[in-house]
Amino acid sequence: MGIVLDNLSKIESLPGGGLALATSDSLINWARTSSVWPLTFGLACCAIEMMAAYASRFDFERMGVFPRPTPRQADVMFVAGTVSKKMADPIIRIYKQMPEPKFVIAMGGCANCGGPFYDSYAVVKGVDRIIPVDVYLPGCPPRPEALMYAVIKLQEKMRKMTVKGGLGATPLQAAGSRKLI
Amino acid sequence: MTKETPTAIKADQMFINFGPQHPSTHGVLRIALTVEGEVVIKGDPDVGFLHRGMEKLFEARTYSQGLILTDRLDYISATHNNLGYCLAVEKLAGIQAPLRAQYIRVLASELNRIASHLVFFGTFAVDMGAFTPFLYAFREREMIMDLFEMLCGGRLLHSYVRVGGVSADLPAGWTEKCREFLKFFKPMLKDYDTLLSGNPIFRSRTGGVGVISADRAVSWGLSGPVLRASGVNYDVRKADPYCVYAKMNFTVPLGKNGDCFDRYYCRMLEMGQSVEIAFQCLDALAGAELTPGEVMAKGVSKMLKAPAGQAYAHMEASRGDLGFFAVSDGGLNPYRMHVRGPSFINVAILQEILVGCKIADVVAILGSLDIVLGEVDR
Amino acid sequence: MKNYIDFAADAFWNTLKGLWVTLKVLFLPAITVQYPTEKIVPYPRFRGMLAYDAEACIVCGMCVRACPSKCIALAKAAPAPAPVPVEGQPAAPAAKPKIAWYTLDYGRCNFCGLCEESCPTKPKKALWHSLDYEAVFSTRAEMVRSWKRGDDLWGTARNTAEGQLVPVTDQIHIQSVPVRK
Amino acid sequence: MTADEILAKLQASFPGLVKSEAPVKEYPTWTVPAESVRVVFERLRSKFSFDYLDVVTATDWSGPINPKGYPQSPAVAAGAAAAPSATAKDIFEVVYLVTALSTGMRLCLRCEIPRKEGASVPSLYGIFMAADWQEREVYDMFGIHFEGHPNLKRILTMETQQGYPLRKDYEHLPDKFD
Amino acid sequence: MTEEILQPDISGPVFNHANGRLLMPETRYWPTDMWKSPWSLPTYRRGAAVLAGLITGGAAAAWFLGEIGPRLAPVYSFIEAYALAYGVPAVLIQIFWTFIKGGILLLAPLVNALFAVWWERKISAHIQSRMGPMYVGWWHGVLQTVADGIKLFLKEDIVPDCADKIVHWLAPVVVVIPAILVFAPVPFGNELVFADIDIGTVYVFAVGGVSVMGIIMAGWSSGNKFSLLGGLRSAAQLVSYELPRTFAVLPVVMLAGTLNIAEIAGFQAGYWGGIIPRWFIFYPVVGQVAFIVFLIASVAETNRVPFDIPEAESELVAGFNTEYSGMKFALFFLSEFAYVLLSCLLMAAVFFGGGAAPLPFLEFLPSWAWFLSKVLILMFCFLWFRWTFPRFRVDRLMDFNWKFLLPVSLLNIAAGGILIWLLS
Repeated sequence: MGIVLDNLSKIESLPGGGLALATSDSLINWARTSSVWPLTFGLACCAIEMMAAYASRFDFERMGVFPRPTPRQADVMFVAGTVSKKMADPIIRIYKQMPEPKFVIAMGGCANCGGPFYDSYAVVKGVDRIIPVDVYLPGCPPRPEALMYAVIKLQEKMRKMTVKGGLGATPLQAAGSRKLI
Repeated sequence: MTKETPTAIKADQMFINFGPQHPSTHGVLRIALTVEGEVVIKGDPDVGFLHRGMEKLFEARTYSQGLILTDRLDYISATHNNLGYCLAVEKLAGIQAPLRAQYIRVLASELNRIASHLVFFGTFAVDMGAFTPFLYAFREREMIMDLFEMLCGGRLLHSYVRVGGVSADLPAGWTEKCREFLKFFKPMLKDYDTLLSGNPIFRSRTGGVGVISADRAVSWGLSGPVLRASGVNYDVRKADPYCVYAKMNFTVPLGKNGDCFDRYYCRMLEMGQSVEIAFQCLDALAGAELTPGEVMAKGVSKMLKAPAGQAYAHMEASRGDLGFFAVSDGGLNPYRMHVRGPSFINVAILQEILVGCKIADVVAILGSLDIVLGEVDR
Repeated sequence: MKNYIDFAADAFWNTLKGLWVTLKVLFLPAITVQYPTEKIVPYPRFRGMLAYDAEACIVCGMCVRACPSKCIALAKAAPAPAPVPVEGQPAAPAAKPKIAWYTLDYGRCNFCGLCEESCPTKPKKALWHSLDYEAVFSTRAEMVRSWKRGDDLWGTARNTAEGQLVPVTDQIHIQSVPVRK
Repeated sequence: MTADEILAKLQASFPGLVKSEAPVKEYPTWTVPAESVRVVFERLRSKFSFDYLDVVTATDWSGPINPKGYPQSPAVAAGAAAAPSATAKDIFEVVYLVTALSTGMRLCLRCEIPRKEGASVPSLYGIFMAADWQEREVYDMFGIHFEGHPNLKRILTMETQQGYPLRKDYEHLPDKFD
Repeated sequence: MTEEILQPDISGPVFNHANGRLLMPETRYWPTDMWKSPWSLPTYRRGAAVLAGLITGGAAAAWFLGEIGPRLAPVYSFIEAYALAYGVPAVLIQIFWTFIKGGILLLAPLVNALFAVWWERKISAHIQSRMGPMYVGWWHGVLQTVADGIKLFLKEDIVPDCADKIVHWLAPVVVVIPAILVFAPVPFGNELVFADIDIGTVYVFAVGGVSVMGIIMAGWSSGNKFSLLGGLRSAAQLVSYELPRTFAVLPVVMLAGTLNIAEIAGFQAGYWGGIIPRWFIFYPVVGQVAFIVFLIASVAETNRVPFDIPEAESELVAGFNTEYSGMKFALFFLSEFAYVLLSCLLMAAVFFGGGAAPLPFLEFLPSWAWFLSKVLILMFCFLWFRWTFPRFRVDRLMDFNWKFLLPVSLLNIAAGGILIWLLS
């Protein structure tokens, strides 16, 4: 985490610090929820619906969702599609490359738990076996609106984040995901 | 030129891992590129990042359950995969779909071809750096998605074509909507041409890049627009007609040079032909000789048992010659189901044509092959 | 030299034409559906989240057998003791089998419609795809929704004739999107 | 020229080449001995203009599938895998489908090889480039070696994959992701 | 692993209860419905009305404010007189004044980026029949960029292990500082310039060229092959497009006889025949060619489509800024838009007469308003190109420069000479 967030919680001891902290919390959360930048990263069928969500009919950009090609500039990863075992290591690697705070949306049945390939020898049965998932989105593939709804739910989750208690969305992220995986 | 030592040559080379997460690999393809400056001296495609063991799974599904898996093969043109699978199983079990169902199949598969080529058009434009055509393509594609949603309930994965026919007849008001779309779409093709095909930058980036000669294309077993762009007139719809394609009046667009632009433009012209076929189907469906509602062959049960035997059926999917090789031992499951994925065979030629091109051309060539990794890796 | 000038002029003209296409669209209205405030009601055949009607179910298990991804499980309730036959009156018809519990794994569901097609109950199906597509879960366990006797998880859904879209008010979860059949 | 005439001509030099008993529907189907696969295809391509290789695939005829090949028990329909198949034989059957683009004629050639480790057939690499990846896939899935293939290694599955998945007796070993 | 870590965190119902307006299947916003008669759509009419209102309101506000530039000199002399009265040395006042100007100068690219990014996103969205940012901020997502900026500021700053740490840290600084400094001699209106230096044109090109260093440093130090390629590409591209860009301005400099940008703008005041403004773009042939060459070279200099090969998204992931996260990435973004603004300002000053009104009767609006609107229109052209064209290939890009733009710009200088000879 950046130097600002690491030290921001110290202002609470100052007079009026609690108020300032609460204000900065709401400001930070506003900024985070308003600008959710996903990684342009698709695996299979759901990726096409993800692309449709960026396209004119649904226009994800209305919510400030602006795809970035490199994990270094992304906040959220849509795991859109089947995670095969060959792809599992690259996914973990991409997840590690994303800067904190980072979030994962498992989109579609395959990413949730293997979906139609639940008995395949080559498929990871759910992306939550390799990286922590914040929001599960059922559907095969989900409609683009459903993906937007997942982002809305993720924003709800982000709003509960505070500077003081665990900066990340999950305890894992508070502990620094790069060390854990 | 003085003779350079091998080590000196090596020092100038760089190894680039293109993918699996890369904006323009259309999924999770990995190309191991060895480059010298900007020039590729070796390109080695590495597939399997979406390998799901589909052929193994077919053996553990009934025939009707297996259909659901075919949707996920080439997910951009799901109806084609459904149709190919159904043709194979019908051949195996000796089922004949009613005529109305066959017309609807052709109509649905042509609509899906348009949708699939639109995705190609959009993503190819993005590969070339133009973002707007992508959104225009998806704008029109959304209308097809609506039509499919109305038809079968699925936007992307349709499961519409079933063994023995189609799952349901056309809903009320569908034909009007379909005509409305087709009439809107036909002039749109001209806009696309103006926007992208006519653009000098686009032409300079695609013309003469990634040339595949006709005999190389045949030898590599390429199919679909990739083969036809090289000037080989091979379209399963004409060469081995299935459903009612024999009654349809359309031409097969052919390219001359076999470069990226021809591959691109073949698909653009194919969309126009698809519109024509769709109009013909709509006219035929409005005719009196096809009984509305009769879209399923009699006596096809959910627990289909095909007699022991082997059958191969192929059809022209939007990416090429899609074949299903089905083996039955008389049980409820296919004994063996092999998918001849056109993308899988088309992508193999990358190792030959990538040599000597620029890094920017890698993207163009890859985009012009229009592969879908679901079908490559299965 | 003439070729060069011709080419340059041609390129310039084509570039202008391309610019005209985009300029034209700039002044046309956007086709965006603003999702959270405007919600598309899918066409009647849409395969949304599965809905289940315990009253209509005859516990035949067809859906379990039809499902390609094994996302359905159910158990039959112990049959009620048959009423003692009264002399002189026709025997009471055999009681309809009752469901003990019914479990759906939304995370694994394929949304293919095979279960709905195989459901034999008439005139309304016991299991059908509703038009609801907005569903997001935060854990994997949450995605397994089960109906138990005495538990009104889904309530009793009303089916209407196909094509006629009636907003359903008495259902617990699927509120904002109407249900078909 | 019909398929039978071609067969008659070829049989002069390759007596092992016979018509199959159980043909692929609507395809003239021949069985070719493993040692003459490459020469037969060379002849077909050069003399009879069969220039387009559709499919290279294989079938494992060793009987019903092993449910242990799936990490979770699959939705195998009841009774499907109960009795050993009547057609069970201890062979791999490599299937080739070729097309002559000029005449539109299609052929199916089959090659039966004994089912054992290191079972092999000659590669068609060089005659048809289409065989390159398809043979690699067959090797990956069945473990059938293609002699003369310059780059025969796993293509779809991981390098660490144990066993050959499409063999009927394949047993899945749990890995770190299961 | 996941079981003990993940907790149910989303409160509320699983299914969405929040009711929106339901669009029944008849209403699908198909282009066939929407485009038949746009004026019958209430949203379209409202949008047009708002747009017209904004333009009129802006014009009224500008008229109300009047010229700003000439009023600044009295302010300065007032401060000077006041301070001198209290015995403050004149040098201190000078320094103080410079600091104020420097502060405003620092703000210019920031404010510009905040606005320009939003504007780009809106324009691009409408070109693509979308909406663009809608929900952040009070109206049509005006605060979208602010939110993005705050978020980027608070993101983790990753320095890759294999990166050259110092150069990696230094690169955004080297990129952004010239991007701010370069605005010093550029006028924003009549007498509205930070530093009225006589070699303004040379200064702009010289300082602007320094940013290339930063991009090369970013590409080199990231330890990523895509970054490296991006850096190398940008080095080649920016250095070569520098030439036609400079040459395109030369005819203007020759005509105006000065290198001072404000004076060049002032030179173009007045009208031919009382109707055609004496802007340089209206000089026959020479003006148009110079403008087009300058426009193309500027687009190339700012790394934007069709010349965005250094950060070619589909080829090099994100080019030189692939490995940059958080605020450092934001700095690259900032400098990109600063250079867009700079190019537009230069074009407005050099080819479009600076703050001169296009028609004599429109002179009631102050010069800065005209300057601003010209910059906006030119910036729109940048965006319009960006969202229309595909990307050049790197070797064609060089071909285009060396075989087309450079000869044309050289010929144009000669033509400019002929024009001057004809005019005199």
